[in-house]
Amino acid sequence: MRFAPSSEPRTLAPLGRRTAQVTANRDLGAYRLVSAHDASGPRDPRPGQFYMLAAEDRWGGEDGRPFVPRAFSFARVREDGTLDFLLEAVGPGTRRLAELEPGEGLWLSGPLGIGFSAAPEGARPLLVGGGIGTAPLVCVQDELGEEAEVLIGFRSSAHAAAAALFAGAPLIATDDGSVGRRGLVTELLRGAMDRTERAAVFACGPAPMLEAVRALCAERDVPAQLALESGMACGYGACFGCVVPTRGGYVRLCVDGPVLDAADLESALVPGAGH
Amino acid sequence: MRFAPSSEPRTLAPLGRRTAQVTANRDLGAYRLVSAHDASGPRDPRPGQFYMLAAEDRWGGEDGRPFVPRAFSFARVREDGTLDFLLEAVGPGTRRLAELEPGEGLWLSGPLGIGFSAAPEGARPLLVGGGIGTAPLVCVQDELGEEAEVLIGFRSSAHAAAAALFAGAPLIATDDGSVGRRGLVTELLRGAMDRTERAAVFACGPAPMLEAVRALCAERDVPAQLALESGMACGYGACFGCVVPTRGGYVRLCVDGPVLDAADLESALVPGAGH
Amino acid sequence: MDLCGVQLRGPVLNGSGTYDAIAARRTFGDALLEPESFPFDAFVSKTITLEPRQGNPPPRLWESPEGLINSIGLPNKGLEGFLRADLPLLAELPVPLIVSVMGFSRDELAHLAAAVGEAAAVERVRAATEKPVIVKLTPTAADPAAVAAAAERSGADAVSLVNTLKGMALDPRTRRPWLGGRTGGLSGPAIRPVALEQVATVAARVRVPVIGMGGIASGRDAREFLDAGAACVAVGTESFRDPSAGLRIAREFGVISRQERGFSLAETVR
Amino acid sequence: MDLCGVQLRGPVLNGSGTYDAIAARRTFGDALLEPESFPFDAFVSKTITLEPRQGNPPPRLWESPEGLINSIGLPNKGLEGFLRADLPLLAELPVPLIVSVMGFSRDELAHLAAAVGEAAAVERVRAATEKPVIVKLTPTAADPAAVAAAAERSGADAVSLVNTLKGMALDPRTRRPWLGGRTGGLSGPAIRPVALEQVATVAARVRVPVIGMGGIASGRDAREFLDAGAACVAVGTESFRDPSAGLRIAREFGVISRQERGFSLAETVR
Ligand SMILES: Cc1cc2nc3c(=O)[nH]c(=O)nc-3n(C[C@H](O)[C@H](O)[C@H](O)COP(=O)(O)OP(=O)(O)OC[C@H]3O[C@@H](n4cnc5c(N)ncnc54)[C@H](O)[C@@H]3O)c2cc1C
Ligand SMILES: Cc1cc2nc3c(=O)[nH]c(=O)nc-3n(C[C@H](O)[C@H](O)[C@H](O)COP(=O)(O)OP(=O)(O)OC[C@H]3O[C@@H](n4cnc5c(N)ncnc54)[C@H](O)[C@@H]3O)c2cc1C
Ligand SMILES: Cc1cc2nc3c(=O)[nH]c(=O)nc-3n(C[C@H](O)[C@H](O)[C@H](O)COP(=O)(O)O)c2cc1C
Ligand SMILES: Cc1cc2nc3c(=O)[nH]c(=O)nc-3n(C[C@H](O)[C@H](O)[C@H](O)COP(=O)(O)O)c2cc1C
Ligand code: FES
Ligand code: FES
Repeated sequence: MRFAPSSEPRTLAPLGRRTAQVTANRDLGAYRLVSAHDASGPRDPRPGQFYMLAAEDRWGGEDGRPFVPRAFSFARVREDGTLDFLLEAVGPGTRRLAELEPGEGLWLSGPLGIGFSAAPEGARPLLVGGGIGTAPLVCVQDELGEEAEVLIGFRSSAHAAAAALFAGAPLIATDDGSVGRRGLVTELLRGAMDRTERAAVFACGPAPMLEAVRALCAERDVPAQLALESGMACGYGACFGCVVPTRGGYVRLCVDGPVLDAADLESALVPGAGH
Repeated sequence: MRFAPSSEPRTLAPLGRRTAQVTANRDLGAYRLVSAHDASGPRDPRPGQFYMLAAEDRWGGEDGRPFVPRAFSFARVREDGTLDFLLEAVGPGTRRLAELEPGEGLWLSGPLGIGFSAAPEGARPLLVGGGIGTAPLVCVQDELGEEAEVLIGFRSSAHAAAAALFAGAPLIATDDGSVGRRGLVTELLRGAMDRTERAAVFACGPAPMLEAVRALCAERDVPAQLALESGMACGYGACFGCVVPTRGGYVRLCVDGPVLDAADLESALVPGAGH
Repeated sequence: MDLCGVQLRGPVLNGSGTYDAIAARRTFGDALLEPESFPFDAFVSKTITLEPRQGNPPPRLWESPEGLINSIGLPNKGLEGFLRADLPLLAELPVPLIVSVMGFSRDELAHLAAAVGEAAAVERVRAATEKPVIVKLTPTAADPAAVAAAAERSGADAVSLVNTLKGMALDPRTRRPWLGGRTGGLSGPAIRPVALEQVATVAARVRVPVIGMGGIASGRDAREFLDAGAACVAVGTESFRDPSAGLRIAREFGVISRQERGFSLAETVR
Repeated sequence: MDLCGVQLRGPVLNGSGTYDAIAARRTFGDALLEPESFPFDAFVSKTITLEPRQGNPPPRLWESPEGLINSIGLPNKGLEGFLRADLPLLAELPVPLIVSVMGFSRDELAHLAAAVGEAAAVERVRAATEKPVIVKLTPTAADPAAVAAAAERSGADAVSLVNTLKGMALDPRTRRPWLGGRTGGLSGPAIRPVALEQVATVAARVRVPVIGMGGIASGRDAREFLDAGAACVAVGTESFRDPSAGLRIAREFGVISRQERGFSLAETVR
C-alpha cells in the first residue's frame, strides 16, 4: 500500500548557509542533544526534513577532515526557532559537533528534503525508531500527539536514554534487555501490528532495521514511510552523491527523500550508509 | 673580519618531536610571550638556536593550514626547562600559537641549527635587533651580561614593549619616535661603533635591517654574526627548502645557520623570507 | 565582462555537475531566481550525453584531506530528456546558460584530452553549432597545454580546466575500494595548486579565454586564478559546503579588487 | 620482510629527498644510529646526479591545504662527491641503503615516465649493476600502469610511486609565481587519494614489488597503501612535521595489524 500525500511535505530553505548560535549541548546517555537558535530560519520545518550542519570554527582539523557539512534530522523545533539535534559521535564531524559550546556558531542550511506525509485517514500511526534514528520521530510525535504509538529500539541502556525525548510511555526494546524488552524493535512492531487494525508506519533507523520494517510492512500490506540515510556532500541536489536505488532508478536522497515510500523500494539496504 | 669559533655552537636535539606543556601566554605589546615546559629537552640550548613548534591540537584549520611546523628562536630558557618564545602573529601558524592556553600541548623539536659563537677576545659585543628579531638576543644578553650593549629598533611603541625583556637600559629606536630615538636601529649601531674601539656584532631582524648591518660592518671591518630567516618546513636538514645564497653557494639555514657569519654573505636579503 | 561574445555581470561560474539549479529551486524556492540571489554569473549545466545515464552505483562520495572524491558517473536524462524537461526551467535563470555536453558518443569526448588527434571531435561540434564552444580538459593528460592548443586550433572558443584528478579510497571495513565506480575524481582545495599550475600553463599557451577552476573556495583563490591568466573562474566543491558560495566568492573578490585599487593608489601617492 | 632479496625489519622507508640522515645526525647526534631510534626500515638517499647541482633558487617551499609545494631542484654533490663524502657516513646507518640516482644524464631519466620508449634507459642501468634496480615513476604520465609495465619488462626489480604532482603558488604581494623554480611538486595528505589510486592500479599490473607513497601520515594510511597492493611504503612530507614520523607510523601500523588479527580471531570464535 502507498502513501498518497496531497502535496510534497517540504518547507523551503532560505538560500545559502547561515549561522545559528548554539544555546545548549547536553548529554543524553550515549548521545548529545545540541540546541541552536536559528533566528532567521523557518519555524515550520516538516518532521523528517534535515539540515546540513558544520561548526563555524574548527571544521577541518588534523588530516583536513571533516570537510563537507554533515546531515542531521531535527528532533524538535521550538517557537523561538531553536532547533534540537540528537547526535551520535561516530566520526570527525559528529565528534566536533558533539563538543560545540553554547555561544559557538553553527553553520546550517535547511530545512532540506522531503519530510513525512500524513497517515491515510483512519490509520493508526506507528512510529518505529532504532538508535539515533529515533531523532526525527520526536517531532512526528509532537505533531501527531497521542494518536501515534512509539516503538523504539536501542543497543544498550545508555542509548535508550534518548527515550526521554518522547512523551508518554514509548515501548522500548534493547539488545541486552537492560531497558524495556530484550530484542529488536521489529518484534515490537510485529506485536503492535497484531493489535492494530489499520496501521501506517513511520520509520527511521539503521538500514538493516529499515529493511526488516519494509519487508514486514510489505508482507502485511501496511503503508510505510522510511527515512533513509546515505552519504551526503551538499544536501540540496547539487552533487548527485547521495543516490539510493529505488524501483524507479536512483534517486537523490537529499531532494527526493530522505523519507521514501517503502513501496518504492526493493530494499532499504543502501550501499555505503551508516556505521 | 670573521668569527672563528672553536667548535660549532650547537646543542643536540633529542630525536623526534615531543610535547611541552604551555605554562603561560601573555601580551607583550604587539607580541605574545609564550612559555612552555620542555621537561625532557636539554637545559642548555645555544642562543641563536631555534625550535620547530606546532600546536598539538588544531594545527590545520580552515583551508588546511598551518600544515608544517613553524620556526622560532627561543628568547630564554629557565633552569626547570621552561622555554620562552616571543611571537608575532602574522599568519595562520603564529596566530594559532599566539592563542595557546596554559595547559595545552605544544609540539616541539629542537634545539636546532647553529647558534651564536662567542665574540673574539677583547671585542665588545653589540647586540642589534629589529622587531621580532630581538627575541634571540635576549638569551645572548643573559649569557654575556653587562659586557654586551643592546641596540634595538621597533615599528611602534606597541612593538617596543619587547624591550622589557632585556636587562639594563637598551638603546631603542622606533620608526615614529614614540619610544627612544626616532629612526632606524642601524643609526644606533653607527653611533655605538663610533664609540667602541673593537666591536663584534650579533644581529637579528628583518632582512633589510640585516643587510644594512652587514654592509656597515663590512665597511668598517667589524665581525658580525647575523641570524637569518627563511621559509622552513622541517628544521633539521631534511627538505632542502630553507636555503640561502652564500659566497660558497646555497646553504640550508636550518643546519648551517640560522646564524651565519656576515663575511660569508654577499647580501642578507634572502629571497622569500619575512612578511 | 565578455566571455566569447556573451555578456556576464561577473567572472564567477559554477563547475559543471556541481550545481543543479532545478533541484536548488525545489529546495530554496523562487528566491533562487532573483538576480541578486543567484550564486553565479553564468550557469553551466551538468554534462548531458545523447542517451540517458543512471550514473555509477553508490556509494559515490568520500571525503579526503581538504578534498572530496566522487564517482558520480555523469547521470543525466539524455539529450532529449534535457531538452524537454530541463531546458525550459533553465531558461528561467537570471543569467546566461552554458550547456555542457559530452560528445555525441560518450567515448568520443571522454578521450578528448588524451591525444592531439582528438581535435577532430571538437571540429565536429564546431560545425554543428553557432554558439560558442568551450572545451573542458582533463587534468590527467601528460601535457594539458598541448591538448588546449589542439582544442583551440580546432575552433574551441574557450577552454575550461581543471576537471577532477583521479583518486581512490578504501572502505576501512572491507579494505576494498569504497566507491561504487572503484575510482573517483578528487576535487576541492587539495587540488588547488595543481589546478593553478595547469591554468597558468594553458593560459600562457592559448589565446582563447580560459575558465579556471579547482579548489576555489574564497575571493582570494578566485583572484589567484585570474592572476594566473584565467578569464573566468568556476566554483565546484565549495558550493557543497555553502550553497551560495558563488555569491560569497564574488563579494570577497570585489572587496579584494577594491582594496588593491586603494593600495596601488596609496602607493602612487607616497 | 624481503624487498628484492634484501631483508628489511619492516615496510616503512623514507621518500627519496625527504630525509637527510647525515644532516639529521648533526642535529640529533649519534642517537639516530641506534637501530630502535632510526625512523626507517631502509634508507633511501636523496637523488644523486652525475654532476653536482645547486638546485633551484629560493624560495623553494609553499604550504597549501594539507600539502606542501617544493621546488628543490635536486641539489646534490654529484656522483663523485656522494661516493667520497656521503656514502661512508650512510654506510654507518643501522638499516639497508637504497641509493637514488637520476640516470647518467639528467634528461634521460627525467623523461622516463613520459613514454614507453624510455624503457631502454632502465635496460642500460640494469646491465650496469648487480644490485636491485627500483624505478620511480612520475605521477603526471597519462598512464602510469603502462610506464610501470614497461619498466618491469626492462628489468626493474621494483617500482616506486608516486612522486610529487606538479603545482604552483603565487606570491600574494607580487602576484607572480612564488617559487624560484616557478612550478613545484605537491606532496602531503592532499595527494593521498591520487597516490593510492596509482599505487593500486600499478600494483594490479606488475609483478614486481611496488613501493607506495604520497601523503602517508599515519599507520592507517600505511595500511591502506599495503591493502591497495604496495609491498612497502615510504614516508616523505610527514617526516618534516615529525622527525621520527617513520617510527610512529610503523608503531601505529603494528597496533592496527595486531588489532585486526585480534578481530578476525574474535570473528572466528563467534
Ligand atoms: C538525512 C540524514 C539525517 C541524519 N540525521 C542524523 C541525526 O539526527 N543524528 C545523527 O547523529 N546522525 C544523523 N545522520 C547521520 C550523520 O549524518 C552521520 O553520522 C555523519 O555524517 C557522520 O559524520 P562523521 O564525520 O562523524 O563520520 P564519518 O563516517 O567519518 O563521515 C561521514 C561520511 O564520510 C565518509 N567516511 C567515513 N569514513 C571516512 C574516512 N575514513 N575518510 C573519508 N570519508 C569517510 C562516509 O561516506 C561517511 O558517511 C543523518 C544522515 C542523513 C543522511
Ligand atoms: C630560524 C627562525 C627563527 C624565527 N624566530 C622567530 C621568533 O622568535 N618569533 C617569531 O615571531 N617569528 C620567528 N620566526 C619567523 C616565523 O617562523 C614566521 O613568522 C612564521 O613561520 C610565520 O608563520 P605563519 O603561519 O604565521 O605565517 P605564513 O607566512 O602564512 O606562513 C609561513 C610561511 O608559509 C608561506 N606562506 C606565506 N603565505 C602563504 C600562503 N598564503 N599560502 C601558503 N603558504 C604561505 C611562506 O613561505 C611563509 O614563510 C623565525 C623564523 C626562522 C626561520
Ligand atoms: C560531484 C561532482 C560532479 C561533477 N560532475 C561534472 C560533470 O558532470 N561535468 C564536468 O565537466 N565536470 C564535473 N565535475 C568537475 C567540476 O566541474 C570541476 O571541474 C572540479 O570539481 C574541480 O573544481 P572544484 O575543486 O571547485 O570542485 C564534477 C565535480 C564534482 C565534485
Ligand atoms: C622537499 C622534497 C624533496 C624531494 N626530493 C626528491 C628526490 O630528490 N628524489 C625523488 O625521487 N623524490 C623526491 N621527492 C618526492 C618524495 O620522495 C615523494 O615521492 C613525494 O613527496 C610523495 O610522498 P609524501 O607525500 O609522503 O611526501 C621529494 C619530495 C619533497 C617534498
Ligand atoms: S547530497 Fe548532494 S545531491 Fe544529495
Ligand atoms: S627547513 Fe628543511 S632543510 Fe632546512
